[in-house]
Amino acid sequence: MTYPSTRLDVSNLILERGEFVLSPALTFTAQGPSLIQLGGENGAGKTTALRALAGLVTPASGSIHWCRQSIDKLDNYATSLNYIGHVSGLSAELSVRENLEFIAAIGRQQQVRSPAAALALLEAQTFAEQPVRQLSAGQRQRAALARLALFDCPLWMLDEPFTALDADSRKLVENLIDDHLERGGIALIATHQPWGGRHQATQIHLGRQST
Amino acid sequence: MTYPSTRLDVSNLILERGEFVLSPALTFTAQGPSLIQLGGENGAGKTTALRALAGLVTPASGSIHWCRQSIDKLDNYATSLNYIGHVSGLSAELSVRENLEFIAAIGRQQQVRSPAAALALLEAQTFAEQPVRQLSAGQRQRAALARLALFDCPLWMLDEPFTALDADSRKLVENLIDDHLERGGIALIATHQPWGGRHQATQIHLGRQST
Amino acid sequence: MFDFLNKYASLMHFYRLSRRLSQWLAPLTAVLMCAGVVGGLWFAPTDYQQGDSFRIIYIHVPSAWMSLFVYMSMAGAAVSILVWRVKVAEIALRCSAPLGASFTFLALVTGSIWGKPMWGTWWVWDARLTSELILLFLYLGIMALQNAIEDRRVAARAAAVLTLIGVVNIPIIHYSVEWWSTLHQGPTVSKFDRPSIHLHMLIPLLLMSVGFTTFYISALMVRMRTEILRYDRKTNWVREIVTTHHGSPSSV
Amino acid sequence: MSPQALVCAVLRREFRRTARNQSEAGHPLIFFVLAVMLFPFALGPDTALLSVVAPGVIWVAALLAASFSVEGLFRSDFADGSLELMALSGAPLALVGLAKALAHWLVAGVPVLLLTLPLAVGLGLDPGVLAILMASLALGSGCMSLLGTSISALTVGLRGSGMLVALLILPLYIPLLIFGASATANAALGLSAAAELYFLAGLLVLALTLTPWATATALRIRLS
Amino acid sequence: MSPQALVCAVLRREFRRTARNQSEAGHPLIFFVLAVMLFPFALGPDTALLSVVAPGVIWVAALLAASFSVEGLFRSDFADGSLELMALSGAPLALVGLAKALAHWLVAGVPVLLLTLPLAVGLGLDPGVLAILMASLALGSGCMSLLGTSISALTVGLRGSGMLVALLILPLYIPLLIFGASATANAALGLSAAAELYFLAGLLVLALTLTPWATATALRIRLS
Ligand code: HEM
Ligand SMILES: Nc1ncnc2c1ncn2[C@@H]1O[C@H](COP(=O)(O)OP(=O)(O)OP(=O)(O)O)[C@@H](O)[C@H]1O
Ligand SMILES: Nc1ncnc2c1ncn2[C@@H]1O[C@H](COP(=O)(O)OP(=O)(O)OP(=O)(O)O)[C@@H](O)[C@H]1O
Ligand SMILES: [Mg+2]
Ligand SMILES: [Mg+2]
Repeated sequence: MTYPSTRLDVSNLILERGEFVLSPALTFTAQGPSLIQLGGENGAGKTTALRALAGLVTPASGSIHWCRQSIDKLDNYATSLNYIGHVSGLSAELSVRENLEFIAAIGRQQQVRSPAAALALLEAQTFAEQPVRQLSAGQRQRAALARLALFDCPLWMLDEPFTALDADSRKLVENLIDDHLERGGIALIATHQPWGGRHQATQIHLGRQST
Repeated sequence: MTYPSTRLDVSNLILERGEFVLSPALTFTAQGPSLIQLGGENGAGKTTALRALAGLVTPASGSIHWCRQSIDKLDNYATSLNYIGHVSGLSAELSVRENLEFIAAIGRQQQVRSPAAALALLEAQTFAEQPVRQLSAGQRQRAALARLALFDCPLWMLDEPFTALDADSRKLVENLIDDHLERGGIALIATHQPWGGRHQATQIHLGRQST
Repeated sequence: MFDFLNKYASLMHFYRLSRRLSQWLAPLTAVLMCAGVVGGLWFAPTDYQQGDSFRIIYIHVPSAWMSLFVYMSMAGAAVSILVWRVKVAEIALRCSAPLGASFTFLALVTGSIWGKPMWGTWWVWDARLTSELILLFLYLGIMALQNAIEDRRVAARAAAVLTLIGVVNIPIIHYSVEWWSTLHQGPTVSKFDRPSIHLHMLIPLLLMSVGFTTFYISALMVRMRTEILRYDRKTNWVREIVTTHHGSPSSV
Repeated sequence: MSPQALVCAVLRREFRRTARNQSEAGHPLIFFVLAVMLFPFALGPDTALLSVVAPGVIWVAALLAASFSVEGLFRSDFADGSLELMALSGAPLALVGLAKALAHWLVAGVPVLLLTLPLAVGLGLDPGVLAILMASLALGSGCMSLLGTSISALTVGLRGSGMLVALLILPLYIPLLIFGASATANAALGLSAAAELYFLAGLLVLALTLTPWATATALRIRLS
Repeated sequence: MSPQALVCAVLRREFRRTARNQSEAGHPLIFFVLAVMLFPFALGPDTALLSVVAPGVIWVAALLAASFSVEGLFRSDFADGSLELMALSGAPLALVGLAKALAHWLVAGVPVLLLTLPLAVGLGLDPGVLAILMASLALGSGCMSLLGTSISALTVGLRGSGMLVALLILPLYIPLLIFGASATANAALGLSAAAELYFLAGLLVLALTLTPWATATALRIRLS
């Protein structure tokens, strides 16, 4: 399936966290298919920006529109969005499979694959029955990324998705993102590593300024 | 200063964690200057191996010798070693500077720089007064790595040192490692990212096997 | 010196030794206990105050003594674990805790059964009674700590530290009746110079006590043998045993 | 997905986590038992005194145990990002909150009730008083779980949330304590405790209808 | 580096962390105050009864507060890797343990002592009994901090360490409680409490000499 018309408009977004102010204000428009790579030095505000775009942080000012509607007013924004941040969203006591089953059970997003199939896609079957607490850093990251294969969301936001991944898994994730773009999706990724997928990435560089 | 004669001998090291067994057994010798990059897919056992070499995990069998003495019998192994793992060793409530001052105060290793100078070397002055809890992922990693500049230890062990670092900081850390090698030191790094420093890195590939 | 000690305390040697030991101890236990029960139930005279209800003493007192004795032997094992890292002691500590807890539980239960006719209630918050209850919690704590740590050798050392910290409680339990004048019986038997108990009552009691001790040791040996096999499961001698006897370690 | 299915999914997850990490779930129970059992040591073996204070001691221990077992209700969900995920999943948070409270009651409230029996007998409580104590605790513990879930949601992820929960929750629990204690006091005097029990039942119904919304709002505030 | 300097470095760090995160440090204190204050609600306004149970209630509340404030003593150090770092730094861990226990006593023990004064007066305690209560609590809380540090070290990083700490620590604290309670009971009867206080002092000396080694061993075990 493909996504008919997807569009994210961000204008004059200003974010504050304590002393830190994201500046200059963030303005861009993304129309699917499009891949946006957020760059900028450490502490530039990439994580903060992604969280704001996901609706998890309230911006100081500016607006975010999804399909021409402000995300504050949209009820179903959450179901269009797959956000994967620094923390994995996996409960340490449960096995990878149990975690994914819970995510599938509560998610309002459209599910396209069974948890087992999603794990297989990430080549995570070998450790699917291990409790998350026992996983290595890379295994944990792969378990978190399996969410991308589980749901069908037009908008992806990934914060440092390649952390701790070995070369093969990295390729795997790049392919996932490429496929997503081919379906007409939008992907925002914040990473310091060069993008190696088939599609072209638009670079957005965040400057840093402390006041 | 340079390190006169440094030598790490690892022979037939076998590690176990629950069902996981590191195999084949790990055997190598490193004589300063030398840089060893531990490779292997996710879950191959790199982190486990580094922790065992640092003396934090008791191996199931095999021996680790530092300067021809078993590390179990060495009292001062800890003072020759700078191990930086996944967790930062920084207390979230304290500022970066306070953390480094505490580390300098309790460390038995030979201190070569003041905490402030060590932070300056990592270009971490801008956030030195912020509590660690507020730092971005890369800033936190840099604060942890400042320990490398603080002490004078012939043996370095770094687990994914480049995680979340921007290109400049990455170069900085590579230079630190190069300088360390020039002084005759030994560095073991576990990372999936290609090594970009001046010196040649010896690759050790860990295989994975679950019993 | 320690190498020598460790060789003698090697698991394989101990495994063989323990089998011989329990071959002797198991029948001895049976004999002692039978003699004690017969002596206690038939030959001991009826108590002039308590009637026949006192006969529960033959279970109560030995198990109460064992609850303290097992703890003290665990403390001994704990020292050898922390100082010399003796593997056999690690196993002995791990296997003793449930036995000690059972003795304690038995002492509590028989005590309160005895308390009903004696004091008119199952339970009073008397110093000795409550401190015996604390001992039960100590045992449970040691077991819980051992279960919480996955690596058995690490678990054994942690349990050893805890056991030693808890040793302070033993004298408190033992002397509690003297320090606080309480409901519970003062020392009647252990005043060996002039025991305030009839000889026909005393002898079965002593028989039972020795029988409980040998029971503890032989039960410990059985438990330890299974645990030894688990410890050394990757060594050749265990593999040999397991393959020649087709599984079930308890049958060896 | 139907509301029942959602509640079931949350309950199943909570039960699994409890089963995996029994010792964490056991903490409030052990705390409850030990807190009650410390009193005989502290007050001495005076049986009459013990049986007079027993219902009060049990109520206070149950309150304290509830107040600090609710504290962790959302902690790991918040830390590992699951809470963010639930909010982003679009599932109705009020239902999630209700399911969480139910899970808390089943995992922490009911066992406290069961443990009360032997403890109360050990402290020499009269059977008639014991029945009223159990009834008042059963109603009260439901309220405690529901109220506690809201407070826990309000403070999740805040530094020192433990203190905040204790500080915010105990004043809310005090009415429960007053009615519970006066029910058992009436019973001890041979009077009827029906009025107090009706009142506690009323509070429970109120909490059932209102707290899920409070929890949902609190979670939304904490996540933004 | 000299032992004093090491102890000072650890103390300074602990104080700073406490100052930054006051609400976490305040939790056991709030708990202590609330636990004591719940009793008048639970037992009703019978002043005579209250003043009889007051020393026991205060001792129990202090024990419970200590038992769960020590629990977190090493938690964040373990989680953020600081503990590993201290072990790798080559600093003597026994000294670190002693400094941690001292910090705990200063941050959690002393404030409990100070809070005891108004609470005891509020519960109608007699001044003579109050003095003995304070003395016994002062000695007892030192033991609690020292023992608690060892147990906390032994369980740090284990799943469900909260329950383990409670389960392991309370049996060790009960002797303190028994002596403390019997000291105040003697004082209430107008008898001398010297024997019990000497005993508590002896336990404190014992704990001072032995527990730092236990803590160091425990930390080494947990890190391996
Ligand atoms: C739940 C209730 C009871 C508990 C927990 C309990 C506990 C103990 C313990 C721990 C000991 C061993 C003390 C030592 O050797 O230091 C003991 C010994 C003894 N108990 Fe009990 N007891 C209970 C009830 C009773 C009752 C009701 C009686 C009879 C009136 C009784 C009579 C004795 C006697 C005669 C001894 C031997 C004392 C000696 O010579 O050392 N116990 N009990
Ligand atoms: N609570 C806070 N109070 C004050 N400043 C904060 C707070 N949280 C974050 N910051 C600051 O906000 C800035 C942006 O942080 P953010 O995590 O968004 O950076 P980032 O671009 O993701 O960096 P990295 O590449 O290291 O991941 C940092 O400088 C950080 O120090
Ligand atoms: N407590 C445990 N019980 C069982 N298995 C474990 C435990 N801890 C780790 N493992 C397993 O040990 C293996 C090695 O983990 P380790 O963290 O050393 O891998 P790694 O090479 O560092 O991987 P990565 O590249 O992802 O960082 C993994 O397969 C992991 O699942
Ligand atoms: Mg970031
Ligand atoms: Mg790793």
